[in-house]
Amino acid sequence: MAEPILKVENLKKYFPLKRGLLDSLRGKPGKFVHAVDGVNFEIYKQQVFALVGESGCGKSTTGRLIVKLLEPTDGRIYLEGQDVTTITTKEEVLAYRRKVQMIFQDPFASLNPRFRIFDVLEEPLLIHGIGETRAEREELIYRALEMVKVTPPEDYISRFPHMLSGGQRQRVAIARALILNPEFIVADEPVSMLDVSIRAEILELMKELKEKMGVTYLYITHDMSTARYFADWMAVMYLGRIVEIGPAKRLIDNPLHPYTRALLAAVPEPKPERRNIIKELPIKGEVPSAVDIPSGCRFHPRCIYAQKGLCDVKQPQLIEYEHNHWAECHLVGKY
Amino acid sequence: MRWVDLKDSLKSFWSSYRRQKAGMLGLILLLLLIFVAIAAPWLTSPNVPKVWQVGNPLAPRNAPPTWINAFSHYKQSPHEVISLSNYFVGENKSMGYTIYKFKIQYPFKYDYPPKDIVFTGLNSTAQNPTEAPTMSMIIERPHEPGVKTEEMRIFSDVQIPAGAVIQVASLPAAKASVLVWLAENGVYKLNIPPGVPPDMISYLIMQNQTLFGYMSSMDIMWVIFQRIVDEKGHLYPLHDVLFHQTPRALEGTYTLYVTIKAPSNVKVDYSNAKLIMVGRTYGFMGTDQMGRDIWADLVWGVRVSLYIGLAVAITSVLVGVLYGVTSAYLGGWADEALQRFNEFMASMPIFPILILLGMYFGGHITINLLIGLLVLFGWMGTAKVARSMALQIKEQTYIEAAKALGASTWRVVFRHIVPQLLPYAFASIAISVPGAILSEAGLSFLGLGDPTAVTWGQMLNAAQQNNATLNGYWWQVLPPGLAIALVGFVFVLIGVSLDTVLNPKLKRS
Amino acid sequence: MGFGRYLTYRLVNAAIVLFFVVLLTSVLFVKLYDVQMVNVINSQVQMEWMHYQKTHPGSGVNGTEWMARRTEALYHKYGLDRPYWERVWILTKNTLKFDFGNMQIQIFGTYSAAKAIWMALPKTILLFTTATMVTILLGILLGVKSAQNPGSLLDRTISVLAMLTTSLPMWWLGMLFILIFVVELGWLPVNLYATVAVNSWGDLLLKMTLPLLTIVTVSFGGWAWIIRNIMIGTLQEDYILVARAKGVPERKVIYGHALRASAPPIVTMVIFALLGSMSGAIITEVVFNWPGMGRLYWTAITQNAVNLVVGLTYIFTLLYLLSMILADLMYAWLDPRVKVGASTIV
Amino acid sequence: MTKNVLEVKNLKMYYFTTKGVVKAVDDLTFNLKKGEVMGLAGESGCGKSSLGFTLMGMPTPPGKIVEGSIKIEGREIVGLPDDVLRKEIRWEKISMIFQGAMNALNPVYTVGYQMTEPLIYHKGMGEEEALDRAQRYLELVGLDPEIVYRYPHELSGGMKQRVVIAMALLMEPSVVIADEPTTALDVIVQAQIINLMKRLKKELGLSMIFITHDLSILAEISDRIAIMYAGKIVEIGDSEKVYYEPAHPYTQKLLAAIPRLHEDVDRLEFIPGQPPNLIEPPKGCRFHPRCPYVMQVCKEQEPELKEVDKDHYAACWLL
Repeated sequence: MAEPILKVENLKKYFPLKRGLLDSLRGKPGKFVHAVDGVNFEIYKQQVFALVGESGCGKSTTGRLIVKLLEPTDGRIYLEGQDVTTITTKEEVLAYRRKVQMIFQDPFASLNPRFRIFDVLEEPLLIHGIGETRAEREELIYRALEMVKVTPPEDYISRFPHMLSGGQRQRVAIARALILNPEFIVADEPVSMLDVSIRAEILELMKELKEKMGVTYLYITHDMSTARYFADWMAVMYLGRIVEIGPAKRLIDNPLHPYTRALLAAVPEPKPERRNIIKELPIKGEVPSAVDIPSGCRFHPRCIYAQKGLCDVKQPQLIEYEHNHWAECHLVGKY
Repeated sequence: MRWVDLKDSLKSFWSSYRRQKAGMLGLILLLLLIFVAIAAPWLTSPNVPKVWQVGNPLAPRNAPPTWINAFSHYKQSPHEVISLSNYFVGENKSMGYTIYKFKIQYPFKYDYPPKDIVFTGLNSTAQNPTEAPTMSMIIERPHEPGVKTEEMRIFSDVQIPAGAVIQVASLPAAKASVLVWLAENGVYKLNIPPGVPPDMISYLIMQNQTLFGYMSSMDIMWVIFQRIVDEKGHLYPLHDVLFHQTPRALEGTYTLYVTIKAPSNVKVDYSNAKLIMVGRTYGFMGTDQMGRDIWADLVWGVRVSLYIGLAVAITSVLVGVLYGVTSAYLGGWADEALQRFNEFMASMPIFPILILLGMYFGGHITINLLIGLLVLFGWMGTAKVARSMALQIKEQTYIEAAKALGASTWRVVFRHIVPQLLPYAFASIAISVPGAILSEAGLSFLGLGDPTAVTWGQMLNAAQQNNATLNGYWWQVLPPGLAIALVGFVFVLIGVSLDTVLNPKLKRS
Repeated sequence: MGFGRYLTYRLVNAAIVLFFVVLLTSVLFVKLYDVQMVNVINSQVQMEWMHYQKTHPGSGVNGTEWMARRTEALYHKYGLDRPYWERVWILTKNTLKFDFGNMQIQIFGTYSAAKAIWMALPKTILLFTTATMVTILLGILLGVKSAQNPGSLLDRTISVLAMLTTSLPMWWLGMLFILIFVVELGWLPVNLYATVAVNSWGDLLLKMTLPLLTIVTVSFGGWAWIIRNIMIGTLQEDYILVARAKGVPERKVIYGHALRASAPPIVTMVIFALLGSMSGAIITEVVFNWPGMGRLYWTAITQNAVNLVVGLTYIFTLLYLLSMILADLMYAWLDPRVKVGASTIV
Repeated sequence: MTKNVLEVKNLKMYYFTTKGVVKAVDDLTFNLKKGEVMGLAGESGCGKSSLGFTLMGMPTPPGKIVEGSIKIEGREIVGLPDDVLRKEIRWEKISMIFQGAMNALNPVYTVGYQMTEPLIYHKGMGEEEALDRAQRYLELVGLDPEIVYRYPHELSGGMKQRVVIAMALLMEPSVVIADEPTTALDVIVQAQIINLMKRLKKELGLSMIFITHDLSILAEISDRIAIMYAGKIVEIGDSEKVYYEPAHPYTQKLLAAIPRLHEDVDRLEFIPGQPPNLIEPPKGCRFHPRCPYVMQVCKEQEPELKEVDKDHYAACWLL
């Protein structure tokens, strides 16, 4: 297989909990939120890699680490073989940002309400010094808007975001990311706030752009169904770690980790014949706090198969159980 | 920010602000206030600040405004300043003297006579007192049946050194003349041998104990402007003429004949000479205990109030926004420290401290010092809000998006954060103006303000010292307070409208 | 951060502020003190010398020398010969211990600054707690009513009233009230407001009517407006809808659910508004010759009674800081979510 | 045949805003049978949430019921004075499970206080008796009864949603309206809540209107489905029929837009354009500007609901 475009190695991000002045003075050790706690994966060119999990599992933090909105506590991120965690100079960071862009969840919040669409799209050009004259930039902006099918562009460039529909806003946000011609896009729940039909529309658009422009996506979502539809690869995160990783369809059709099973069982499907059957979920309890991570396998307090003396003691490793299909569980095949 | 953007946003701001009725009213009033502040020297007179300190001895004290006549049963004569040069009727020379003649028509239609007739402002080239011009005055009363002589000699040949002020009401010669006139008309009997010169007459009057007593306690203004004959055609007795209680004015046109006599070699300049009918009411808003014109002071007060209000509001909001944004942007320990300092300052009780400092600075805080102090203790609220707003904006996804695009700190702060804070800053400038004006007024009221500045607080301080409330001098109490309230209201109107226009969150409710 | 620790933090903060204010007072006033004391000592020495001459006729003592010695002794006695900072420190310490020293003249019938303040304090508290209670009641009543019908006549009246009164000097309104009710209408006797002294409790209560009316008139509009705004926000919350859907009577929905849930921010805002109106209140006492702390301030300023101002500033600061802590406590007590003083967020 | 607990006929609820009259609920007719769960689906802004509050007899201001009838167990509630509605209908006959459990509970009162309120006001129960009942219902929804003494902020999102459900069932109402009860919850918690509701449906024989924008969730629980578009019901019928043989183009497109978990879909379909402005809805069929099969008649006349099959109706000129 080809070299991965992006590679993440043992990525960690701990957020210190805010503590009082007195505590710091007394030298009490600070507590940390273990948002991302040792994550490894590779993403191949022009493929979609989905990162799936519940809120608070660290999937968004991983995305932000990759676009360098956050600096990792530990670990490495390689883009095209180059370690990007060490770059610090302004020029290098700018060059990196031209290659890696991000799309956000809430299209309303991700556009400055006081910016016209023109300003929104001009901002990346100005930052990166693309287009000498306004006319040149205008040309680029028109092209970007046409690409995301906000047409005719001249009708939209002088509007404010609130004058657009939800779908159009997300298109503009995508255009803003694409105008720099990035190679890699982190899409953080890009469709979760949209209505079904618009959701389909945006997913189709992103798919089309992947083909046309050859971009690679990291698709962060909590929705297994869209992940199956959109992604080639899928990784399931729980409490800051990837517990299972593999080709999207394979992972859904043959889940190895108990948590993945629970997640899949929880997905509602538009099949009314099952409406009177109560399917019990293979999971118990609630997500523990990311401050005090359970010992051993971090899923064990919720796992219905957990074995005492093993799961609560020993941290499992990510093991390849099938071709390209890895899971982090002591009991794969044994439950 | 590009110029087109600025123009654009100003345009759109204006188009939505225009729809705020209250805001437009506030804006119009503000423009009016600014006009008044600038035009104060022309609207009133440029020496108002000087008069503020020394008072105006030529004006009545504690006089109510003239327009109260419209609401009261008895009309009180207003303050009138008559420029002598307008009534010059001719001059002639005789025996080495030049005589200037003036004839003044004074229509009197009030119940209460003027308090006094004052002559002032005559200049001459006289080198020594003997050369000084002399002055005579005769008043011709309107016709009153039963009165023999309408012509009333007030005084003759009184010397007027340079800068002299003649106050008729307290001039002994004038009192004597009036008593003589009363005798001439038969109000009482005074035995004067014929041919006695006028100054001898006053001597004679002083010899008579009763008359002397009358002379020292009488108010000749009452005699000049009152009837001396009753409805039945009988003369009132002397005591009644001099000391009656209720007004029975003799209305009509009084003619004042003023003659000024000076040696021919002495040049007399009467261009500034004035005859002042000292009123019982004064102008548009009356006077205070020092004869100061309240209207003029009020107009001048706009200057200082606007200056203080705007200077304090703008500076402290700027400081606050800067402090808040810095605090939010730095984050971490710096933020913590800045916040603690803010909290510390915010828990200082400002007013007692200002009083304290007022006493320390010898009982008076000058305007600029006051501005400095009010800024020093006035930025914390803005800083707190600016910080939390900046933090909130900083957490917005579009800031993250801008950062992901590679936007620099500078760009994030000045293109995304500050423009969002500006509306708040403008609104809070407008809203904090009244507070500063109130603080100045309060300190001045306690006597700790700048005594050289004509401010509304100082005016109210004067009112309090004058015991104006308990004395019922409402014209001294009402205007300054209303002015403060008006300016405050104007800025609150503007502030609230700005807030509504610029703060989309409020648009909902 | 637990609530107990938070409270400790606030108390420490308040203590620091208090200390700094007192220190500042002392720094400024040791200088003023000097000027005053030098005058006093000079005149005292003059008097003593005259007395000495009378009682020791022909003693042959050199007057200048005698007086210089005496002056020096008195300087020592009053501590004027000590270093500046040492005296600042002593003044600070004494002030913190409520020992404000004696005044040169009698104020409120006493020479002791502390005594004068203790006499004035209850009067101030009487007036302002009464005023506050009336204002809160009116504010809640009107604020809630106008929040129920935003845009109604009452609501708009309240808004305009709030705008008008926030920019009005409270004490000026007091002057106006005297003009109207005492001078023009004659409903209250003039001598009630002409002097500070009050003969009986009955008179004191009678005297309180106008200052009370003044404070309430100026404050209630603004408070009603604050309460209205908070209430409008609360009334849009889902749980209000839920309460209505549950069939809870409307009165209970408004006062039981909405007002109760709005209480924490209202309490903080109201206490801060109260602190903000302090300057107006000080002067209002002057206008009405109310025998409280504000009037005492005025006397101290006009009589140049330095130690009285120091004492008053100290007590005012103390009250001010206590109110702020009270605001925090009330907030935490009213809001089960907050075990930390979220009032700092307001 | 089981009887109808809820009969809605020609119901119109308009918002009278300053910009114009928003026809949020426009001429709806449907019935709810006893023990039946009816799903109500549609895109945001189609009027489905407005309908929920309207059925409670409390349209959100400035909304007003303009016309129509709502009968609960045969009793007409449109036009009842507010006092009667409050005392005899709300929570007693019809209750609601609110969306966003975060805000549905008053933060300053304990769970117990809020749960017992309706019992005290409607049934005049004593505090203890009421608390007892509240605890029973908390147990029913799988919660520790001791949480009556807790404040809402001490509970997790899933627990709060359960409390809200328990609160809605407390008075054993004839109809329960569930307004997006699972939005904003994580997948697993959502599934748990759905399971709970299924169990309650079985155990208590709930008659429920389940409002959501998520057709997948609806399929999990509803016996019948109503699809709303621009304030109108465009299709209504048995779940199987609506899901497997959708008659209205809108329904067809909506279903085709859903990615499936266990099926491979080549292309997701979507509906171009946006839902119409409800102040001035399009003439004729409201869906016609976005409909791929639009005909001349669609632009001119409004289609009526037609029976496509037994208990399956759709409003489209194509039928």
